[in-house]
Amino acid sequence: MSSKTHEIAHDVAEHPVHGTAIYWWIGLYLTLVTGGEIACFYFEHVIGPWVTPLILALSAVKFALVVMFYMHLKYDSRVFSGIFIFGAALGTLAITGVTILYHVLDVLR
Amino acid sequence: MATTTATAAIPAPAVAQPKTGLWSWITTVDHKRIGILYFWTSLSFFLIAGLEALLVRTQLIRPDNHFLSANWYNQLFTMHAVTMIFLALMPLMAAFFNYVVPLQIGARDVAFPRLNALSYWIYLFGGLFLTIPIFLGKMPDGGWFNYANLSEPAFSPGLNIDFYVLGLQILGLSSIISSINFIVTIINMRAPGMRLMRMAPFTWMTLITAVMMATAMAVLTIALTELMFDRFFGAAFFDVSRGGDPVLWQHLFWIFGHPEVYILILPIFGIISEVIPTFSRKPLFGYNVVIFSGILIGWLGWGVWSHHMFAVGLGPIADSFFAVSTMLIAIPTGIKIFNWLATLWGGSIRFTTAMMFATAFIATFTIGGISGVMHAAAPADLQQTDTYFVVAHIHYVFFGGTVMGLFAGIYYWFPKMFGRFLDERLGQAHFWLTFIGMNITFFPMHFLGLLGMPRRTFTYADGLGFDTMNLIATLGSYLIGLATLILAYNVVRSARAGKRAPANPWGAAMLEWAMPSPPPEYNFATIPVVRSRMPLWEGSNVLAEGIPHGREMEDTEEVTFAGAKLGKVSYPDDENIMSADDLGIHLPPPSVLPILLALALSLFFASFLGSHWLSLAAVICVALLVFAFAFEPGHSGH
Amino acid sequence: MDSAARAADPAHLDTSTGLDSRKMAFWTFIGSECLLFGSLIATYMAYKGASVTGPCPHTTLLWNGQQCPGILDIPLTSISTFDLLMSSLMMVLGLAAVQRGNQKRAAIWLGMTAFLGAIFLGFQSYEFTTFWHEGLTLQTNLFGTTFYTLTGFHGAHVFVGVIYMTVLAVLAWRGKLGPEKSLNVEIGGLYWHFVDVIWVVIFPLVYLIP
Amino acid sequence: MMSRVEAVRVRSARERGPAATIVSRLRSLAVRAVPGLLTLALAACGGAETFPQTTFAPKSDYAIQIDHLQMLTIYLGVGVGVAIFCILAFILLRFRHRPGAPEPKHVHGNATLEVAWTLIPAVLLAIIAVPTVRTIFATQAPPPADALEIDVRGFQWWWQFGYPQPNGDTIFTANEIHVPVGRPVVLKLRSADVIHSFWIPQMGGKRDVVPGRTNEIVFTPLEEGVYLGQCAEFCGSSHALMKMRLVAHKPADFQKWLAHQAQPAAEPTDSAVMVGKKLVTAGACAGCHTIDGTSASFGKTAPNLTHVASRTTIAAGVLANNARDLTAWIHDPQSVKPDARMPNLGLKPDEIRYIVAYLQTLY
Ligand code: HEA
Ligand code: HEA
Ligand code: HEC
Ligand code: CUA
Ligand SMILES: [Cu+2]
Repeated sequence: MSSKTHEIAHDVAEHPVHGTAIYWWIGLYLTLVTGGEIACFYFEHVIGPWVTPLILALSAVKFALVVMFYMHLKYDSRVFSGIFIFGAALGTLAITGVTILYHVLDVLR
Repeated sequence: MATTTATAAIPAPAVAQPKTGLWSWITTVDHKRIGILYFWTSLSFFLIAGLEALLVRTQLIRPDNHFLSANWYNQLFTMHAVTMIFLALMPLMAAFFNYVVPLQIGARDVAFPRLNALSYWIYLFGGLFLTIPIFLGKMPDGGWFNYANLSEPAFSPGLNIDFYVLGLQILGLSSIISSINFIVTIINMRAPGMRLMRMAPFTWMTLITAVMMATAMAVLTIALTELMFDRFFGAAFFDVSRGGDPVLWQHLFWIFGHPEVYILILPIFGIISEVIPTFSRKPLFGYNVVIFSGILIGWLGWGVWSHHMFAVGLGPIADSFFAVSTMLIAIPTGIKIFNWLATLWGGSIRFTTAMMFATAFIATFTIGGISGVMHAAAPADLQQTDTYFVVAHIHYVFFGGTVMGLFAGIYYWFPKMFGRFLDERLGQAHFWLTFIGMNITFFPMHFLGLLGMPRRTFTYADGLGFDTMNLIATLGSYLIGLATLILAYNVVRSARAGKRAPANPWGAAMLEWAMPSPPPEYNFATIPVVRSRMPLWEGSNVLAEGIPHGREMEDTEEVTFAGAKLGKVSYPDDENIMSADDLGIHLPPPSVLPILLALALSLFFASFLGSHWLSLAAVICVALLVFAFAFEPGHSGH
Repeated sequence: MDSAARAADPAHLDTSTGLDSRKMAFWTFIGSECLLFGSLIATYMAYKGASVTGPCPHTTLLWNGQQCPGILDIPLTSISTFDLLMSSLMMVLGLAAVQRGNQKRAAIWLGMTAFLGAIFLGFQSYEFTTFWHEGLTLQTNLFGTTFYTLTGFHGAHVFVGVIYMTVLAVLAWRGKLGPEKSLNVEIGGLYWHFVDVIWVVIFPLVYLIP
Repeated sequence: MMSRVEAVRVRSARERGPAATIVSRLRSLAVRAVPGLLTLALAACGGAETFPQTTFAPKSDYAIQIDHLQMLTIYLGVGVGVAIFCILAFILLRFRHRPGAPEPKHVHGNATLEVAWTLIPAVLLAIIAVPTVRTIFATQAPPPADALEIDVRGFQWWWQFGYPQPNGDTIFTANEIHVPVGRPVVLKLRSADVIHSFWIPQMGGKRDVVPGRTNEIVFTPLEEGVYLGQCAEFCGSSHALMKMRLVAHKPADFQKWLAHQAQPAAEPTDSAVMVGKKLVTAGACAGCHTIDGTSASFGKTAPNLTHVASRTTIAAGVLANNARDLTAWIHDPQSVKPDARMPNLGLKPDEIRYIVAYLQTLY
């Protein structure tokens, strides 16, 4: 098979190069961040109006950790990242669009 | 070096493929045969949808007419639109995706042949499911966008809307599966050297369309699911008494619906970008720009949905945002129009029927686009929305755009698909009747709208000044009907008895014309190496040497263009064509699972009209068939 | 995957990107699913606080000034969230084991994944039945409608995943998931992690944000 | 003023044979075919006499603002369209294949041209976009304090108009909205069932009437007259038959009209009419209809009949307000208006005669 056929091929390793330890670490981070989210919820009165963005930021971190490490996007082809980010971006667009229309510009409801 | 032996030669499976007969069509996984199935099925639905339109027009031929009752009228205009969009035009495009795209990228088949068959069968069953209510007199009657809360059980208790909801769920499934298949095919199955920026424009537009389809259809699925839950399980999504907001349906529907209308035009942009260069003997002007403007349209199409909702009262900020974002889309679209004009400029234009449709498309689509921009001026749209001005816009973009473009595609690719030309004399008659008929039908609708005729009205009173223009429109629609009958006759006759077509009858540039018409089941005997964006026009020796057709040399004649050898004429019934087995090419074996799985999936949705036990049985069938699918010998994928 | 197996498989035949077609198809499917859940979440967000009667997710005031008791059980759901995250960990470990050819171990990890998934479903059924008894049904109010639909859709995905993982675990146990088949597990993993990631979005939006 | 109203009065289709109408219309079509579209275009700009629902004869400040914008888009659109057609026609004639002609040069593109045809449309669009945004904000501005507020409620398939009074009462009428000239009017749009859309073209753009929301239209009628409109959002079987009309009065006339509408229903003097009154107020009618000043005072789901005889049409502009049409309506509402929400009560012809006699006194 000539390498010419691999036009946008990245030399992708079939297996991640590292061992499984990193997965355990990620698992730990996920647990900690989840703990952080829940703490935010319970200390809402302390944190004030910043809870919502804070919780959203924490969950974005979790999202990124799972997608990058458990779903291997960090190591895998950029084509996959592109496809996923496209879908995720449109999904986010739909959510934010509707949320803005209903909760920011809700002139008549 | 012109060829590679990239294909690993695998011994053919022991079971020989059945080549003819009903069973071979039912179990086929060949993209070309599936394309042909799509072709005939969607044309049939086109006739049905057109007939529904003619009934609608007949009712409107004069004021206070009693040809149709309100109930029938409302069902017919709804089914006209639903059938046209989901059962006729989208699948007709799928016919070309299926037939042409793998050939254009130099592939042996799509990435997942069985999923491809599955998509077709789901489409067919979904279409048949939506045909049942015609005989019950219970067709969907809420308009094609089926606004809540009129569609709630409280206001539409009958089966009509159930058929809409379930039917579109089935069809959406088909679209999602096939779009995923085409995305992967185009990204992953290209011949060596077929870089992204060497792909034929039609392939490019198919890719963008497929991406929009895979995403937009998911939104429709959810909108329908919510309505389904309201209708079947008493959920409160759109129930005003429990705080539900019917406007949410509008948002969800149009988040899908606007990308949907671009799904219906982008492949046409691809077709036009093939036909115009071919018949003006010039490469597409500004290839890169045409491709990127297509991508831009695909993106911007996601941020304009509320232009269908200017009258809802979303407030001035939202209205302004959506008005301006909508207007922006005119820029990339205009770029395409201008690049086509520049392609024609200085060309040597040959008026085949395909070319006539393509050039007429430029004119009629521009009219539709401009009325679109008029809509985008939100305050002006408050006068225009929900009037015949919108109906005029719809039909100038859908008929003057999509249908004219598809007609161009039919005349262009028919020789490739069936090995025979469509009759050009009938073609010319078809063209002129269609072109004149559509303008007579739809142009007066602009005036009707601005003079105050609302759409979706089963009748109108005398004295409002609508009579003459409606009469004209109706007479025009009969002309289109006549034209369509000519087309129907032409395709049916020519498929069997048309003039034989050589490999590259039009002297076109793209890879699909490098094979005999129709191509053998394995497409390319050896996968070609692509060196150019226009493989048959540039470096023509690549073709002469590089793409053997699986036949003896002496049976071919050369096609020349501008003194250069382009390809070889070949004849479909040629005894010397070698089969895939002879060539040692492995093709996936036929499979009966796609049709069974499609049946089970359709049954699942249909079972909502029956009992929960039926649903359960359907789910179990689906699960078992999915297992069988995953483990079927000779196939991969899931 | 060894080259013989690769060659026998038309979907793998020298793809133009060198990437596996099935994996690409699966990522595309996930892209599509993003919009599926995106629309459901958008609906939930649009209707947040729009119920005309209780019960409500969090204790709030209704439009008519009445106190509406909060119904969500944060500690319970925190545990099930943790459970689902850990199932993702089991999943990657399972994949790693398959890739190393350690099928028995892979079977255990995959079985654990399915098991933790089942636990999550258990929590969810418990939650649903409790809410049911407290008077929240699909029909009660907008919160009930959107909550059950969104979390139910997610739960259905988990259910499919549990079956998927069980099948993989059984295959591995029977020694039918050698390293050459690791792609099957990888795709199963993508599915599982995606379902997990959706929960990562749902959990704060539905449960934590007031 | 009334002549147009008469012209629009619904003529029953049975009066003329279908074939005859079509032939005569074909003949008139042939006569008009010569000037063709030009005539149509002129007619389009032409008066509300021929086209009572035209958008080209704006008669309120709101409609005029829209008209300016709409005309701008029309001029610009026609200009762009004609330009494209001319270029296309030129190309198709000039560059058609001629036998023996050399093969065309292979040109692949031109960056300057690409930039040009990106910028020119962008400029043209900006010319539309700026007034668009300006008009959006101007036409959706909050109503002035002295605006006359009218409650509009859409029902399947008729309109209810309510005039809130300083004393807290509301005066109801149906399908005919009366306004004074020169004073801003704010319509509060609500729906009783599904989505409708309020549209009187000469008074301005339409606005959806969405259940669960209250929408607004603000406009100042500028000229006396009767203006026709109809529901513009598909709302079920009889969407086509959900019409209305707006009557713009001199302010003094409007006050007179309003004062009259505030009166309770006229008391019958005639004995036949008395029978009719009893049938209506003691019968099923009262379950839905209200007639102020009688015992029928609780119906909320049907047009208020207190002054039904003062209206030009009944059943949302579908029938004339005369004995024959009233009889036809009460006899069988669904045959007039498919799925009409008023039941066919199976009344005897005599009873209907009495009822109609009574209704005709409710001036
Ligand atoms: C193939 C389908 C298709 C396409 C391509 C389009 C293209 C466009 N549409 Fe259309 N649209 C529909 C199908 C389509 N539409 C349908 C079906 C509906 C009605 C749905 C329903 O209610 O049932 C609808 C409704 C619709 C509305 C809502 C109307 C209403 O209900 O009130 C609006 C409003 O903005 C709109 C705008 C546009 C615009 C701006 C474009 C633009 O993309 C057009 C761009 C093209 C051009 C402008 C022409 C070429 C450009 C040039 C030559 C450059 C120079 C031009 C200028 C500077 C103006 N469309
Ligand atoms: C998608 C593309 C598409 C196409 C191609 C068409 C084609 C046509 N449409 Fe359609 N139309 C829509 C999409 C389309 N339409 C949509 C989306 C709506 C909005 C619906 C809504 O409001 O919800 C609409 C609405 C619509 C209306 C408005 C209805 C209303 O608002 O009340 C009208 C009225 O004239 C109309 C007419 C026509 C006509 C005359 C044709 C003609 O081009 C048809 C040509 C005729 C034929 C192709 C028939 C040929 C067949 C025979 C002569 C008989 C042979 C028969 C058999 C053997 C079975 N259409
Ligand atoms: C179930 C409710 C109901 C009952 C009972 C009912 N009506 Fe009606 N009526 C309606 C509705 C709803 C309309 C509006 C119909 C429309 O225009 O679509 C209407 C319209 C009318 C109109 C036309 C009003 C206008 O201004 O357009 C008249 C007159 C009328 N009804 C008379 C009667 C009489 C007389 C009776 C009793 C014999 C009666 N109705 C019983 C519901 C009812
Ligand atoms: Cu009310 Cu249409
Ligand atoms: Cu749109």
